[in-house]
Parts: sequence; structure tokens; C-alpha cells
Amino acid sequence: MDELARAVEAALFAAEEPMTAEALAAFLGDAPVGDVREALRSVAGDYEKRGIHLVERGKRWHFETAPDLAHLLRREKEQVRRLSRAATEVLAIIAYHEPVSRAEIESIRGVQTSGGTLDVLMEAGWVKIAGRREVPGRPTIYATTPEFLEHFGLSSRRDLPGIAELRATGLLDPIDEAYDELVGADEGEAEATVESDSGDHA
Amino acid sequence: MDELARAVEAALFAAEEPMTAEALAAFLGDAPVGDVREALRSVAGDYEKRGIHLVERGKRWHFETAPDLAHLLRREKEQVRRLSRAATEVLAIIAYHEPVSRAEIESIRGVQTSGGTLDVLMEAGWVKIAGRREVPGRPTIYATTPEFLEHFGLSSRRDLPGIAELRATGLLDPIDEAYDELVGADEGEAEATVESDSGDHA
Amino acid sequence: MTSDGLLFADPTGATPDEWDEVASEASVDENALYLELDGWEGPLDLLLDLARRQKVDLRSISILALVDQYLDYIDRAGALKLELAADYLVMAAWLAYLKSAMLLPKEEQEDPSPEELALKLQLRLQRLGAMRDAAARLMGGDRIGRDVFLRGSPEGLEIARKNLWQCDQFALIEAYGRVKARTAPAIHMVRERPVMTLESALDRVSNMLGVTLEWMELRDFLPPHAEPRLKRSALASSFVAALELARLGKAELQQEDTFGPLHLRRVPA
Repeated sequence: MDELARAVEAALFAAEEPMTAEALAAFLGDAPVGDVREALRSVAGDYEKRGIHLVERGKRWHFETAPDLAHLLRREKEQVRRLSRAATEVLAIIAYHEPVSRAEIESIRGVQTSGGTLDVLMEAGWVKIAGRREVPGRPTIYATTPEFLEHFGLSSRRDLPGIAELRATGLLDPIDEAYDELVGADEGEAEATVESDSGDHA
Repeated sequence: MDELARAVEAALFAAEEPMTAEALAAFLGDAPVGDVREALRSVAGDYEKRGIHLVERGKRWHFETAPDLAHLLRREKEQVRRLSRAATEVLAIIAYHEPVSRAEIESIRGVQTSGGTLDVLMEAGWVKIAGRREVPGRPTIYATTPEFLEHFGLSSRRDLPGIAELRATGLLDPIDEAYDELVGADEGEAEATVESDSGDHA
Repeated sequence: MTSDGLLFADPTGATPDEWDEVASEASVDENALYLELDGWEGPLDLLLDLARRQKVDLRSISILALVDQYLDYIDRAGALKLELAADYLVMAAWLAYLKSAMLLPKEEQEDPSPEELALKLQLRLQRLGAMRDAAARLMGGDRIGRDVFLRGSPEGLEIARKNLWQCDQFALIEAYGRVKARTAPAIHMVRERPVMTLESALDRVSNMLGVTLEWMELRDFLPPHAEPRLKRSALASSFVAALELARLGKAELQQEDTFGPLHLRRVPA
């Protein structure tokens, strides 16, 4: 086992927060980032079958216990916050649509979202304000954080369950766009789904 | 890697305190203590050459980073910093007048000296506390160190130029020149400017 | 549409997953229905669940049948004298309108057409359904603190900063020179200079004011051929003298604009 790999392993093991390859390289006396990345991958490989895994979440690396051992460790350490159903949905909408405004979240859910729900998600550190949308009213927009990826065991947003299919089937597009496409693209099919015919679609 | 070893590894990793083999056995659903001990030894063997070690201290087991990597986990970064103007003045006063108390330094400088300035000089290793003056209040007195002479390339304090030499080298000139200029040059305007702070001319 | 969540569940504490049983035709225990303010939210939610109970793809769902079910549900709930949130009724009214529009002959339809509204409703239900599935899958992942655990007590990484102070001999000696120069005794000299005292200004101004009742500019009171430095002093003293006379009620002051000429005249006794 080479020295850089040992150093990377020890540093991540002792670290209180997940670290990027860049932060590790800087910490380890400006080691080349490429070498650090290689060391990370090699160490992660060593741990693949062990009780501890080295994982990458949103470009940051950390050690965690193997998921299949959850039943052994869970008893004493159930510390995960129970999210209300509303908070769960809002979180999913932000993750799959980010950056997204509160009005957009509400339009998908069909109900007003209480400010408390967003507060809970921000307090948990999973959602952050990502600026304002440059449209009239300049609404605040929200996005997920690296901690969100960490907590839910996702390497990146591409790992969100089913996001590729949702995108491919247009289910992440705004309704008006989807509607125009549906009506413009294939009138026949659109009619079939709504039971009666109309030529009035503008 | 057998399941008990994986479980032992994960449990110790997630534990907040070192655990005995007995405690581990109980935690892992009453596994035979002998098996747990064996698993501990086998896991410890796996880590022998890695950046993390599994060690037993007083019958309790825990993970720690490899001792030879300790220097990596508590790194010292040296930062080159220039001494501030105030600190340089205080240092010069100590060098010329040592041993000297803070009150004396202030009376020579004509301004108050913050405690931080003396701390900086002591951190740099150039100034040390040289006892107390046997006067009422017993103030702390300060003196320079051998490192001071070394850093400034002086073989002894006698190498410091005296007042006469300072004047000869022009280091005391500015105020005299400024004064002559003010008095001689412009009788009409002199009254307006002669009172301004002459310290700025140095 | 509504700011408060609504939960229709049975009093034994049914979870949202048991909703089907509560609302489905077969197993409704009507007396068990009640409202609770958490978990379940607006009408879109309810519509989505009704749609799902048809066990068909949302894309081929019959909006008409869905509307019927919703209205039926609200009817029954109304019969139970439930205090339904206004939004449920707003949605019910809207759906009733949509239903009637869909049943009308085409030529009497308005814009936007009921088909358009129905299709958009369907698209919304699909999107909400997709997000609800995604949320469930997200929550089912390996979550830290539930499925995977971080190190119990990490030592932490520490970077101790150490300052390496720099200074050179010249800077040191120069600093001492600076201190010495700064604290060397300074000699202040005040030379004699021509001044007009306040007393003389007061005499002069009040005497000159006595001659006329006209407004006079302050500058007219100054000695005409004085050297510049005496003039400055005289101006200052005369100004103060003018203020003093005004205070005593012997003169009036007037200034048209800021920094403009200052005028004064005598106040007749």
C-alpha cells in the first residue's frame, strides 16, 4: 500500500467532514490532485467487501458503514429525522427540478407549501437558497446541497432514482410545455386521452 | 471476509467509545465472545500495514490512525509575516533600553502599546520576560534574546548604532530639517503648520 | 390551493398508505372519517389517489370518471357534516364545471376548451405522481443514520498555523530613529501678529452703526487699508461684535443666502 493511499485513508478517517480530492491534496501538503484521486479509488476498492466503505457523495469522500449491516447498527443509533410527507415531496421536487422556486413547487404539488416545510429542509442542511430567478418579482430559488447527496447516499444528482427516465418522458418539464408538445405533436393521441374531440387547441 | 468480522469492524467504526470484546459480542446479538475476539484479531491483522490501525488498549478496542502518520493529521503551516511598524518600534526600544517595562516603553514611544505587540515579539522569540523591576507595582520587564541578535545579524547589543551615529546617518534628521524649513522658509504660513505632528516626517 | 394539510384517516391511526381502505367504496366506515391537519394536503392529492385506485396508467385515465368520484366523495363527506376545507369545495365546483363542459356539445364550448383543461389536469396528476414515487424511492435509499453510519468519534484534522516573523536590522534601527525623532522635544513659537480685539471691534461697529439706519455690509466696517492678516482678524472680531450687538437688541442681521454677504443695521432705540 503506497504512502499517499495510507495518508489519504488516515486523513479521511480522522476528518470530521467529508472532503473533496482537492481539499485532501491541499491538506496533504499539496500532493497532485490526480494522484489523490487515484489513491481514493484504490482505497475505495480495498474496502469494497469490508464492513466499512469509502464512498464519494457529490465530489466529497467519506467513510461509512456498509449498508447491509444496517440491521446490526440501527438499534442503538436510530438518529435519523422523520420527515413529514409534505417535506418529503418538497425535497424530491427540489432535487429533481433544481433550481426551483416556491411557486413552481406549489404548482407541482397543487397546494401551498408552508414556509416551515422549507425551513425544516434548510435546517437539516439538505436545501439551500440558490439565488433568485431573473423574472418579475425575482423569486428565491432553491437547490439541494452536498449534504443532501451525502445523507441519501447519492454520488451525484444523476444518481437520483429514476431521474433519467423522468427526464426522457418529459415528466420534469413544465406542464404548459408538455401540453404544447402533446397537442402539437400528435393531435390524435391527445384526443384519445380526453375522450372527445376538439379542434380549438391554440 | 466473514460476516462477524465485517460486523465487528462496522460496529467499532461507528462506536463513539472504545469497546471490549464482551460489549461487542453483546451488541452484535450475543455472538460468542471467543468468535468476536478472533474476528478482532483478524481485522487488526488486515489493517496492520494500512493508514488506520485497530488497536486494543486496556481490553478495549478502537480504530485509530497509524502512529507514523500523526504528523499529517496535525499539520503546522508556517506563515511568513512582516513585523508591523508598531512592533518594530517596540522591539527597537527594548533592544536599546533593555531591561525595560511596558510603562517605560510607552513613555519612550509616546503612545500606548497593546499587549498583543509584546506577544508577537515573544512569539517570534526575540523578546523575553526578564523578571520584575523592584519598584512599587513590581512591573514585568522585558529584554531581547540571543535569537534576536542572531536574526538581526548583531554579535552583541553594542553593535546597535548610538544616538550620535543615528543622527550622523541621518536617521534623526527629518524632524530638524522639517523644523528649520518651517521656521525659516515662510513666516506667514508657519503659524498654521508648525503645530502639526512632526512624527510623520521620519 | 390550501395552506393546511388535511388527513382523512381512521381514528385508529391509519397511515396514509391505508387511505385506500378508508375511501374505497367497499370498506368505507363512514362514521370513522375525520379530518386531521397533517400529512394529506390538497385536492390534487385526493384526485391523484382516486386516479390511482382505478389501477390504470395515469395517461389513459378517464377524467370524467375521476371527476365523478371526487364529487361523489365530497358529497358523502358533506353528508357527514364534515367541515371540509374551502379548497376541496372550490376544486369540486371547478370539476363540476369541467364535467358539464365536457358533456356539452362541442360547438357551445368556450376557450379554453374542457379538453385542454382536462389534459392539463391529467399532466399535473402525472407530475405529482412521478414526484411522489421519486420521494418514496429517495427515502428508501441508504440514509446516513438509518442505513449507513459515520465514524462515531473522529479525531478531526487540525492545521496549526505558526507565524514566522520577519524584520531586518535596518527596519529596527530606523524604527528607533523614528521613535527618538518623534519624541524629541518640539519647540513651538507663536509670533506676534496684528489683531483687532473684540472690544475695539465692538466700539468700532457700534459707532459706525450709529450714523445711519440703512443696511450695511459687514465688510464695510473693516479698517480700509489694513494689511491682509489684520483684515482677517478684524473680520472675525467684527462678526462676533455684530452677533453681540444683535443679542443686545441694538442691531439686526440679515444674510440672503449661505456664505453670502452679511448685512446689519441699527435698531432704533
